[in-house]
Amino acid sequence: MKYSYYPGCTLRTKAKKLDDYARASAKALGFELEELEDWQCCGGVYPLSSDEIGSKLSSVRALNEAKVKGQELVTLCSACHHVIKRVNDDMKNVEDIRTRANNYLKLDEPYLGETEVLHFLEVLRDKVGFDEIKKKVVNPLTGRKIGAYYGCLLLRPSDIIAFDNPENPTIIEDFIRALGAEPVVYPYRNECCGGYISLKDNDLSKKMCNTVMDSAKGFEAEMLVTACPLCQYNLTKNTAGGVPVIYFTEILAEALGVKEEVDA
Amino acid sequence: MEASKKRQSEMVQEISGTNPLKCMKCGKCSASCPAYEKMDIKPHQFVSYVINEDVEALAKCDSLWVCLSCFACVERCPRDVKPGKIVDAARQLAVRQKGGSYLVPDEIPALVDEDLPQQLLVSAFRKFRR
Amino acid sequence: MSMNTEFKPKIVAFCCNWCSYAGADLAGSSRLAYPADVKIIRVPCSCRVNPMFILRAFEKGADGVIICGCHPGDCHYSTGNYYARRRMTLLFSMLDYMGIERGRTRVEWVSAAEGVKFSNTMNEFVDAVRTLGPNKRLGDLRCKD
Amino acid sequence: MKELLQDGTVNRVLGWKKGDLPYNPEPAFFKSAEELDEFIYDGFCGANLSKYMIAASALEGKTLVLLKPCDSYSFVQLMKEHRVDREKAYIIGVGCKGKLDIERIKAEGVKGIESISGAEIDGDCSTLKIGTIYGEKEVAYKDAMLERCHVCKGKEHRIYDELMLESADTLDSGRFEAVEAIENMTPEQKFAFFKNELSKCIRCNACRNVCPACSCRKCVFDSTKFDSAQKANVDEFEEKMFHIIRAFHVAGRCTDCGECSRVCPQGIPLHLFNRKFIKDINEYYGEYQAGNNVEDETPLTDFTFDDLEPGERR
Amino acid sequence: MHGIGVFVCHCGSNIAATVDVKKVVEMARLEPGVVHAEEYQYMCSEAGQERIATAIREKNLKGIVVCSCSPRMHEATFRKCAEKAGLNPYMVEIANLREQCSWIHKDIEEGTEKAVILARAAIAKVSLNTSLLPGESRVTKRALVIGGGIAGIQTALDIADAGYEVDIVEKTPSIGGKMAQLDKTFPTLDCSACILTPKMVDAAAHERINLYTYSEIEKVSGFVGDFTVDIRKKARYVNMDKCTGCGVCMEKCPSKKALSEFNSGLNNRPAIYTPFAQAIPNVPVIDPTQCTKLKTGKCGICERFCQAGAIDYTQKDEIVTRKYGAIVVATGFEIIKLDNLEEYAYSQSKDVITSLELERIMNAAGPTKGHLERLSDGKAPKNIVFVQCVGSRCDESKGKPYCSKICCMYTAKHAMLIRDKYPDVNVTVFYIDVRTPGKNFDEFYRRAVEEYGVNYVKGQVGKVAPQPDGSLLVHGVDLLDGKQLKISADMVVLAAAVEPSPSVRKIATMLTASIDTNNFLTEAHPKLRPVESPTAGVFLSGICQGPKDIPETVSQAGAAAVKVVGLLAKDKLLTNPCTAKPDELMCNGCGSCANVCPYGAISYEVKEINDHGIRENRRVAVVNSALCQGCGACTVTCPSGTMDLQGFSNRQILAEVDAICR
Repeated sequence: MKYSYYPGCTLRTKAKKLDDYARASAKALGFELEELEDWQCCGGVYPLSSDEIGSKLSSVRALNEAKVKGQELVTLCSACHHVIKRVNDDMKNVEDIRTRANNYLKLDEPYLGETEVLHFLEVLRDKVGFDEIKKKVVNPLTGRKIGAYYGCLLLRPSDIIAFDNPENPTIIEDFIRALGAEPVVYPYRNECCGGYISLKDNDLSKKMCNTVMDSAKGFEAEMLVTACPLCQYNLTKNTAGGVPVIYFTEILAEALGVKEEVDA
Repeated sequence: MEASKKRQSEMVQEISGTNPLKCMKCGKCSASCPAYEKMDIKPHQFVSYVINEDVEALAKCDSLWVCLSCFACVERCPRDVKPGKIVDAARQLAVRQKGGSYLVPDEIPALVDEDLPQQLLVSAFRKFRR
Repeated sequence: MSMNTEFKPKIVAFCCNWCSYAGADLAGSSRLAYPADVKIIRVPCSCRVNPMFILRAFEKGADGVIICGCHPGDCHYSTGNYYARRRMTLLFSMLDYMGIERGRTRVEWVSAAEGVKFSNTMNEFVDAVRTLGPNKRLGDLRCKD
Repeated sequence: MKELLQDGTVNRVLGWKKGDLPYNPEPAFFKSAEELDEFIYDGFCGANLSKYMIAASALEGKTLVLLKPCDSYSFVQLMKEHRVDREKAYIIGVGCKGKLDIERIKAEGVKGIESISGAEIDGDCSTLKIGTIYGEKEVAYKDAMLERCHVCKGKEHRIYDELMLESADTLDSGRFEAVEAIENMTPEQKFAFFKNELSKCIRCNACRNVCPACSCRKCVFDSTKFDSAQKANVDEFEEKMFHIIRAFHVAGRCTDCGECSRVCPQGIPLHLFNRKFIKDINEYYGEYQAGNNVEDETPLTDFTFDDLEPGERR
Repeated sequence: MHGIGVFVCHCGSNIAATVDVKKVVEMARLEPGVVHAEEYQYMCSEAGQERIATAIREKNLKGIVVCSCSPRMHEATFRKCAEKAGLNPYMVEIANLREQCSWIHKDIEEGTEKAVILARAAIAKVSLNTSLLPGESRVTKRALVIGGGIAGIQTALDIADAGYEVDIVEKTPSIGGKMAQLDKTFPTLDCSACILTPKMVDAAAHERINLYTYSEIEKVSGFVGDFTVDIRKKARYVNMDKCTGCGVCMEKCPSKKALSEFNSGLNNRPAIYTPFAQAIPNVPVIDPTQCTKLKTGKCGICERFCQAGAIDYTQKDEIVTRKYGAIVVATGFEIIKLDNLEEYAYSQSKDVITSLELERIMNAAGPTKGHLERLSDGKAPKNIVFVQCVGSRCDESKGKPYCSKICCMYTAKHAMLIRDKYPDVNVTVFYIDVRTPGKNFDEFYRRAVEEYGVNYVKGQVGKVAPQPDGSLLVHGVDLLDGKQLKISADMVVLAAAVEPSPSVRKIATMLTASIDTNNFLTEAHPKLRPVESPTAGVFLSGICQGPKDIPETVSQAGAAAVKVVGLLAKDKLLTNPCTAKPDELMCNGCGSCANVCPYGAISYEVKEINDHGIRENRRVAVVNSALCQGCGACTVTCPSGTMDLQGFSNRQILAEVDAICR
């Protein structure tokens, strides 16, 4: 199985590991991520204003490229996923945006939201199957207590992202269980880390990150996994004495026995 | 003057795609907001400011720059008002006005460290500037 | 009001017994005037209005036909106006397709409490038909030259 | 067919019989194997036999009926309306490569026709060779097809007991193009168009008689209940409104089989009425094809709470 | 038609001021068929009516037109008058010269011209009228009540006390409903069981009430006065005649894993069970999904211990067919599922509970024997937070758009009871509005605040976060103080919205009773006929019609009972004769008319039809005139014009059209 793949700017640079582990794991699980040829940055945040078109165009280009290839589009970074999935919904359902974006782009054939956007985790759950992954684990993470950190972008708004129950998600917990570890459920796993606010109001971000971290530690998590480079950064930088925060693809690669070849 | 106030309020409703009149003033948005303490105008108040056609005050308030767009209020709003969208629309109005940017490129080097992901800068630029 | 004051249009209004006819009565008891050109035919429900009645009215010289019923959801027979709505939507679209002025036909939902709406609706409708002038087309549809 | 008739599975065959000219076969019942010698099925057998099954359903025993793919929609619609008895029918779904319109051939300037070849259903149906008193002429099969075949609903039969012969794709234009063209006219142009067409009508009732949806035991236009029928001196109401009312009565039930236009001796494009309703129904209430199956709720006997208001556009 | 009389009323000056009534009389005389026309001051007066009657008799009138006020005003008057004079009441037509002419026009010429036209239209119509006779249908003097909660029990008791037979069909093994699960009731705080159980006993003991518990409605046919209902009596596997209700079977049953429905799933019950100790009938049922014997064939312990020999593993569901004159729907409510509101952590913590669960916890017969304790660790809570409007007053994506109406009051009750019994427990109530319309209701709520010190906070809760130490951190807001609050609680109680019992949809379909977008049954008129369904013979009792509390439910139950009694007291029902009438000769039997009939009044029969000498068996439409309400939907759907509406026939309406357009 081949998927179109949109890595996004951060995965090219600071979060290269998130990307490398994902590709290696995909290979081990028998599917391929085919990077789009000419992707541009998604903009990091979804433009909420209904009259803004320009900042949505790069997502439409990516979506259209996948459509032309006849593939589903896989994302990895929470922010990219959030932006692309929502722009796709606009293209499918909001006539005004659809018309204006198409008028601007002048594609061979108008893009009407045909591409299916999947987060890498959804591929694991819905396409590969956690049971299947369990069978392919060579280094089970037995005895490790791992907390999932979802953050906000991956779950909300749930009517469009349609990823999991926004207030009580289970997908990463199921994933952790499939790798042989013990998931730690704590209530703040879907609360915000502070996001871009950490740039100008670091105190606020610190407070929020500490709430998350304290809660996770309180429930005895030894480590947190996330899908978002910004969450990973904030939770690491803005807390003191916290548990390690790593990408979920890293524990996947580790369990599948491909981590070392990536690190090498 | 009255007319322009009305127009501004309508613009916020248009840009945000929300109907503030659906609000039942339950305050769940403010109960959910992680940045509540830092806000001078609270999330639930944004709704009544739009109803009362006082968008000018919104465009000047500090809350615009502490809202995280975390969508907690959007997700939990029982009445489909979704104040987060109104905050963003007000922010749009503010940055579209000349000199409304909250972040200028010159101040960035001092704020950056080597691990800081690109995503952060890109997002901040999108949110804080025209 | 309109340019052509001489022209007195013939307007047939089909009103359902439970809402709109009562609304017309209320307009009457509230002394809310509307032109005498409007003549009301009482039917049990808007779903009783056969397209043939409408076409027949036009053929016999009516200049406008309006159908009034209970608001959707308030039908005395629960569902009658929903059927009427579909039928009239299609019929009006067909008349439009044949080049017959849309302004000569109308459906309006008027409750028993909406005397004001009834009166306003009739005033507006008569005005619109007056502007269109006498109905020739439906009488004219098939002339052998 | 002969075997089924001889072994008593069916009591008669409903098909087409050779006509007196090379292009006018007509529907016929065949009661014996000998009679079947006159049977024909070629490109000129446009007639939809479904409607004859209403009468055949009242007869003793089964009737073998030949239905083209588009005819099968009519049969299903009639089943839905309890007008034909499925048990009384043995349906052979016959293939179709497009049906021919003699008027189109004549319009190509072909006169004095003596023979036509190339319309055989087992041929490739690409060129018609027409023997005329002025010598042989050729007309492309496609150019001689009925309008309805250019907007063909497809090769699949909605109902059958057995299938015979291959079908060909003939769809090559948009079903609603002509309707849209009229919709885009000014009111004056629209009115002029319909006035011109309807003025040709001689009220011969051919459209009504052939239409599988117009199968009422007694048509309202023949009934005294509406004061609308006075055959002796057809009244004005009927003159003017017949076609609108007819289209309205078959709205949601018309399968768009195109027979009305095919049989109109005055060449009025009557299908433009029906197709307007079909287009509106599709746009306003969701895609609907009459005769697709017996379960779907007919659009005019159905509703949703938030249907469009009359005159409103989506 | 020859022999039409026209009577023009002045209505004092109401009509005569703007309409030249003499001119109307004069013009009416010129209409074909008119043999008599006159005017009078007040036609509706006794003298006026006498004039009409005299004219009918003396001139042998065949039909009359009264030009007067709206038919909605006096049509019935003039019909009665005609009937007394020997004319069929349906040979009367009214021309509305007051509300729809004289009152809205000022110009006398214009008014008169219109009045003449309206009179002509009525004359044209009446000349096509036919005599109509109301039909009659019989009334089966027995009522069916669907649902055995307080609404159903009260309705049944009132009907039975009035002297009529009533059957109650209840889907669970016992009557009692939700009220049986409640601990105390507001605003008096008396014990729910103490006031309910006597009524349950009364119902069971009443000679005219028959209980079908553990039974469901399978099929309904017929119409007002004459319903036929199939009731499915689910297999109980216990012989009701033999069982003594000793309860040994329940004690001995080894399969005790099923969640107790009665205790809101908070504890377990055996596979053979009665829902609660005071169940009526006090005969257990075997849950076939739990019983080892029924699942595997091994066990049979209950049979061994039953001294009465009442256990019967071979029992099958049984269908009983009964006839009824009236049906009351009293199907009640359920609490909504909270999956869309996981921010309150209902499924994440055992100590986040619904108010109904709290009722069971507070109840002495409940899972904690009435001790207020946390379900997670059995500890006594010190801080309790109540959250109002959980899923009520929401946008459709989040919950229900309506106010559940009972939550404000029961929350005040819970808060008060807790503070009364456990004064050291802190109780906080987050509210959006406190709604207490009702006798002694606001006083009750004020007592909770003023006497019991319940802390009411105006604001909503955004999130409930379970903490590692087992406490619950409640993130809320106090809108009046403008403060975000984080309250550490050890129990959170959610006032979850009520919704109509899911079973009501199926039942409504069977009854052709209409239902609104929230699945509440629609009333015939929201103000004037609140306990009747638009479907004749079907009545509404309790929450199935809309959220309401116990006092209101009981009032409505009584009202529904009176309506039922009023119906059953009649021997025969007269039916509206203005009904649809098919012409068998023309009918295609196509089925489209039945598709649009809202009352299920049209069916199809294969009949021998003599079509001008040709006899044929044909499928034709048949209208049940007792069911038909005369809307006319079928008449337009019918392409052949087979269906016509009596009193508003195609020819009559066309005649009016022609007269107006002439």
